[in-house]
Amino acid sequence: MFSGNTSLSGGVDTAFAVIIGISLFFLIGITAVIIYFIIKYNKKKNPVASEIEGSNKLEIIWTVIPLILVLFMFWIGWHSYIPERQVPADAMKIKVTAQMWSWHFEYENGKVEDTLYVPVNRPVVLNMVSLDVIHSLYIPAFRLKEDVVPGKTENYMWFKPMVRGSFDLFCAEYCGLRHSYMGTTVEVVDQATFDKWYASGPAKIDSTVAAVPGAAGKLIVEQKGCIACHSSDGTKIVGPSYKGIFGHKTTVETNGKDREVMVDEVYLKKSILEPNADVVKGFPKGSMPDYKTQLTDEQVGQIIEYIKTLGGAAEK
Amino acid sequence: MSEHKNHISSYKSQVIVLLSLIVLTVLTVTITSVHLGPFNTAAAMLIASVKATIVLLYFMHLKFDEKIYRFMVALVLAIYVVVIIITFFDNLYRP
Amino acid sequence: MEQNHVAHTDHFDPVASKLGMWLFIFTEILLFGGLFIVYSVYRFKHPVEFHLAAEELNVTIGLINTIILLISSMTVAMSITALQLGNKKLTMILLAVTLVLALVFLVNKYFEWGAKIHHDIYPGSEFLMSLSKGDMLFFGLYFFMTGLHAIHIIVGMVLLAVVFVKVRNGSVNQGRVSLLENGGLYWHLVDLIWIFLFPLFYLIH
Amino acid sequence: MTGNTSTQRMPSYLEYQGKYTGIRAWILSTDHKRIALLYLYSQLFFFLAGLVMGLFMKLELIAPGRQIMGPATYNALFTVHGLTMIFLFIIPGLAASFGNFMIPIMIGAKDVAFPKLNLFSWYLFVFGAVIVLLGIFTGDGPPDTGWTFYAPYSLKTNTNVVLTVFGAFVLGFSSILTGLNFIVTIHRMRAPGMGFFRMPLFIWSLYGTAWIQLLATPVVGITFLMVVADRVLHIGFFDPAQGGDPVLYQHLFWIYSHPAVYIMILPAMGAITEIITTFSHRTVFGYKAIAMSSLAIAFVGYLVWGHHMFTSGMSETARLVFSFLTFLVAIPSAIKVFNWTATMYKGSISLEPPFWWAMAFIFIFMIGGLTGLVLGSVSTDVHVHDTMFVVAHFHYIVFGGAGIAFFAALHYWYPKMFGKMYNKKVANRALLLLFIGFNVLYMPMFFLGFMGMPRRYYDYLPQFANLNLLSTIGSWILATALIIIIVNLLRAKKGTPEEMDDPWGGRTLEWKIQSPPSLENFEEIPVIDHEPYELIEK
Ligand code: HEA
Ligand code: HEA
Ligand code: HEC
Ligand code: CUA
Ligand SMILES: [Cu+2]
Repeated sequence: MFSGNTSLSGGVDTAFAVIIGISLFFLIGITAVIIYFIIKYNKKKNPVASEIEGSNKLEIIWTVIPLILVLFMFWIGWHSYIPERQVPADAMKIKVTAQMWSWHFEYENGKVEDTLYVPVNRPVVLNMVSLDVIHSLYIPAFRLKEDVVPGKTENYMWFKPMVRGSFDLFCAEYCGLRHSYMGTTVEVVDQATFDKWYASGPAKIDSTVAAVPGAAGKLIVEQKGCIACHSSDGTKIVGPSYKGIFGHKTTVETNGKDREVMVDEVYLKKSILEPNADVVKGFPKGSMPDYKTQLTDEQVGQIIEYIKTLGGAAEK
Repeated sequence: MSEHKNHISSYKSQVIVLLSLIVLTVLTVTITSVHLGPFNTAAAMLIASVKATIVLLYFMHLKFDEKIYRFMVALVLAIYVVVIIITFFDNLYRP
Repeated sequence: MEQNHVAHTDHFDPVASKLGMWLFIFTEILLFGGLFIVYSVYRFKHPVEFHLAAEELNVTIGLINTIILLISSMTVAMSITALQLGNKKLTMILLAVTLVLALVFLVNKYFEWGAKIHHDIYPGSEFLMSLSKGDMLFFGLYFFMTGLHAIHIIVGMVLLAVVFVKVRNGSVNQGRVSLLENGGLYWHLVDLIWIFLFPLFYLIH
Repeated sequence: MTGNTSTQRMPSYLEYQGKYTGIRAWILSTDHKRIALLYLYSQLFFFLAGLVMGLFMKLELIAPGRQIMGPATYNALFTVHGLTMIFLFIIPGLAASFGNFMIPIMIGAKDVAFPKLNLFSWYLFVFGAVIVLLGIFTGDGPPDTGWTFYAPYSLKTNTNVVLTVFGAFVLGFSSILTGLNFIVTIHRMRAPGMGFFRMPLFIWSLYGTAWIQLLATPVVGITFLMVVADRVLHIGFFDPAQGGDPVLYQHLFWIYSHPAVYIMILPAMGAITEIITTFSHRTVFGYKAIAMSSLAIAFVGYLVWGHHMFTSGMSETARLVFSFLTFLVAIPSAIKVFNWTATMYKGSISLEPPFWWAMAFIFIFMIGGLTGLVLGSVSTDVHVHDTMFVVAHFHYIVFGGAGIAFFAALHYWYPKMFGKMYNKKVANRALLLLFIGFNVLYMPMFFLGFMGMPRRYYDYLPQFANLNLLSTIGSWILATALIIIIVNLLRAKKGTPEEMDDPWGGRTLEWKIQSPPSLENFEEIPVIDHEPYELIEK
């Protein structure tokens, strides 16, 4: 299938082939013997059975031979695995942040993307952290997977892509409602394309766009993964949509009591920084991570600007 | 399994067992209050194990019961120890 | 093995019930075993915090409680001897002493916990949440493990109280000590666990 | 050998009139056979409930996108499906139903060692099940964590984790007490002359199982309690925000749950051994090897749990050790398969339905077990871990292995337990249909997994669509077959005593007494003077 996509995936495929090969041999062999016995020693053909109690010789044979075979399988599996853990010194470092339900890839120059761009033929190491629950970064084409455990900083994986192309990247550890949507792609491009993309620097909003109100906020909302839970078109995903909330009254639960609040700048800021203080009615408490440490005041302001542009008070 | 022969422990032996347990307890407290670094824990656990063995053998009567009980206790403890050791293969060697 | 012809009448096999008790003790050992694994892993990760947090605990109370439990273990063991020798009255006295000692242990524990809670140290307390992770884990484990142990003490007390009643009305007697023996085994188990809890929580200096 | 076949017949345990009548004669009975049936019926009930959930999940997965339910429902479904199947059907499994029924009979006793405790275990089982069900229907809805309850997600989700986990804790105690009862029974209640090495191999496998139940279950019990404590008291054992280590949770969970898979499969293997030996009409090949391999599986099975965690960021050393031990534990299973095959050699095989069930078991079990080897090797597991490949592996080995053995045992012991015989022709054809349906359902999952489709995915990319469609069609075939099988069993007809007492020509003790057995199994405790599968001229 997609053999040889990285410098190591071929070895893994060989391990698959060997183990499955030996397994098929036993499966087919034993099945054949059983069918033969059923036919040959059928009651009609063989009315009287021989009482054979066993044979130590046979027991030893069929203990030792499988033992040797499994040791071989163990070895080949381990042998093709060790290099996956030995990161070359010149590997390009990318910091991966996982959160419910989005991935962020941060490059050394501060560029943050939700798609993983990597140059072909160059080792890359991903250092992974999670902000909430366990996720698992899985690139089937590369035969690689590693969990991203919150509170741990030592989860990593490395690879050296050998072919250009676009490959699927999944979250493989169950992480809640939208686990199956927590996917993106790995784009393996040639060095020149990569360099050009890389040089475009940390995603900034150029001045023409910046003039549009809310553009900066929209970018943050996409990069920080808010869009995993909040839509801008009125559909309810996990959290309420941003569309048309600004300037309207909404019911929230504060310390177990319902109350009406006006969605204004103060309220929005509080909702983002301390989401569990006022919980919008009809939504579960504790779903939304708190962003106190992740967003600057300026950024929060930009997000609020963006939410304002999605209608609300202005329309009515 | 043969019916077990009734061994009756004497009161005196039980007092002796208690006294030795108390002595060991006081010993741990004194040993751990001097500074021995990592040996503190080792010593504490060693003494605790000795105490546990005494309780098992005398109070819990293992010494006088059939062998099978001793065998089972040893087996269970052995499995438990192996499980701990294997768990530490992870924690000990994390980068 | 003798087997009577009417099944389901209480065919009484003291060896079977003793074996059963031992097997139950194994499960208890592994129940606490799981906690000891958690303890050792976290202590391995946070040696310094555990060390400092342990200073908060009062060695004297711990020591007194250890000795109380050891003595109660002996009184139970003696009560078995007494019953085997046919001394019903002494058996009952020794059992009563055991129960009283167990109660003293619990009272001590109550004051010890009370003092901690008074100092705002209890699971989920704001003060505890402001401490280091090692501290939170240490006290979490402390409350959980000693709490579970205390529950075992209570269960053991109930068991011994039942035995006490049965000794008094004679259904547990010189010819039939099995229930007392098994109650004793359980009580020793409770002691056994404390033998490890004590140095692990109070004596890390 | 003193049986009572030819002497006068006693009222069977089904007809026996005790102190109580009606339903109370069942739920208050301490007769191991009635308790066995109580387990059997409750397990079958949960099995059917779980199956229906499986069917709905497959319906949802028939094509990408939303079909019949939203992601929240799907997540709850696979969690509850897994929980029901694992804790309510397959862990009590063959041990609680057939083990309860057969242990006393096969070792020549009148009951288990502690009949009251036995009944109590069943009550605990029902109580635990009720708590789990309460967790589904009350509060904030069914848990959506997967049956593994991985922290910290299980600490964060708003769903009803506490009740469910507590229910599982209670179920664990039921399992422990059953194991305890069996060990004591096997040690103390064997008929005179029946040494350990004269016990039927089903008993050996249950003995191994009982030790696992006893020693592994408490670990998960305490782990579940810690999860409850984390959620209710915020202790933070497994919450990284408070210093807890989610990977430690996984260690503790699998310290139990790997041995648990052997709780499921060992009794199954024991039953299969009995069936193959009976229908080959000869003595078993390699008695000691099979008996000892049960114990080997039980004890080595303790030490391999980490193979579920190869990608969790465990240390490399741990991955090495666990992978190595995992391969070792495959050997005793291999020994069993070889000995089963050898038992058919020069036998005189009668091709009755239970025998075909046993053959289906061997084939499917081999596929499940051999794919376990792919999972045991580190580099390959890293690719297929948490994909449909794992789902296929464990359905092959849990449903295909333990589940099929459950039905094999049901077909084998049915005449003994009820004194009735089902329609053999229908049974054979339904089995064939089941076999086809099973493979159409689960085989595609191996390929899906290899192509990279993760498990617990509500929605998937278009490239996985065809195989998923095929798999869904398989689930319908399987469902049809199962319905036929169950109806066929329900329509079984009463046979004459001569036919029912020993319809297969079995050699173990249960075939020497009347069908259905009398209340006390044996009017007179037999004295055993021969090897377990020795041919005795009548
Ligand atoms: C009845 C239950 C059962 C049984 C018996 C087994 C048996 C085995 N299992 Fe399985 N397993 C599960 C139930 C079971 N498993 C479940 C439920 C899961 C998923 C849990 C979850 O995540 O939800 C799982 C997951 C699982 C994983 C983790 C996968 C992952 O998440 O990445 C692994 C990895 O090593 C594994 C391995 C094995 C092995 C090596 C065996 C061995 O014991 C198999 C031995 C059998 C054979 C080898 C076949 C017979 C022998 C021959 C035909 C002779 C030839 C043999 C040789 C040459 C060796 N299993
Ligand atoms: C004994 C164990 C067992 C059994 C028998 C089954 C049976 C089935 N399972 Fe199960 N499954 C598990 C144990 C089991 N499963 C476990 C442990 C998990 C993991 C959960 C987790 O991830 O946490 C799992 C997960 C799992 C998934 C993966 C979910 C995911 O990762 O996205 C899927 C997906 O298709 C699935 C499907 C099925 C199907 C189609 C069946 C089929 O066999 C069902 C076929 C249906 C029938 C045959 C219906 C018969 C109908 C009748 C008889 C009608 C009569 C009814 C009445 C009279 C009431 N299961
Ligand atoms: C994991 C899901 C999730 C993510 C990611 C998430 N939220 Fe939320 N959000 C919720 C939920 C659920 C609610 C409603 C319950 C509540 O108020 O806590 C909510 C509520 C809100 C509200 C209040 C809405 C109203 O109608 O009153 C705002 C504003 C908000 N989120 C902004 C953000 C921003 C900005 C981000 C990203 C930086 C973000 N959210 C990321 C789930 C999420
Ligand atoms: Cu993130 Cu699944
Ligand atoms: Cu496993």
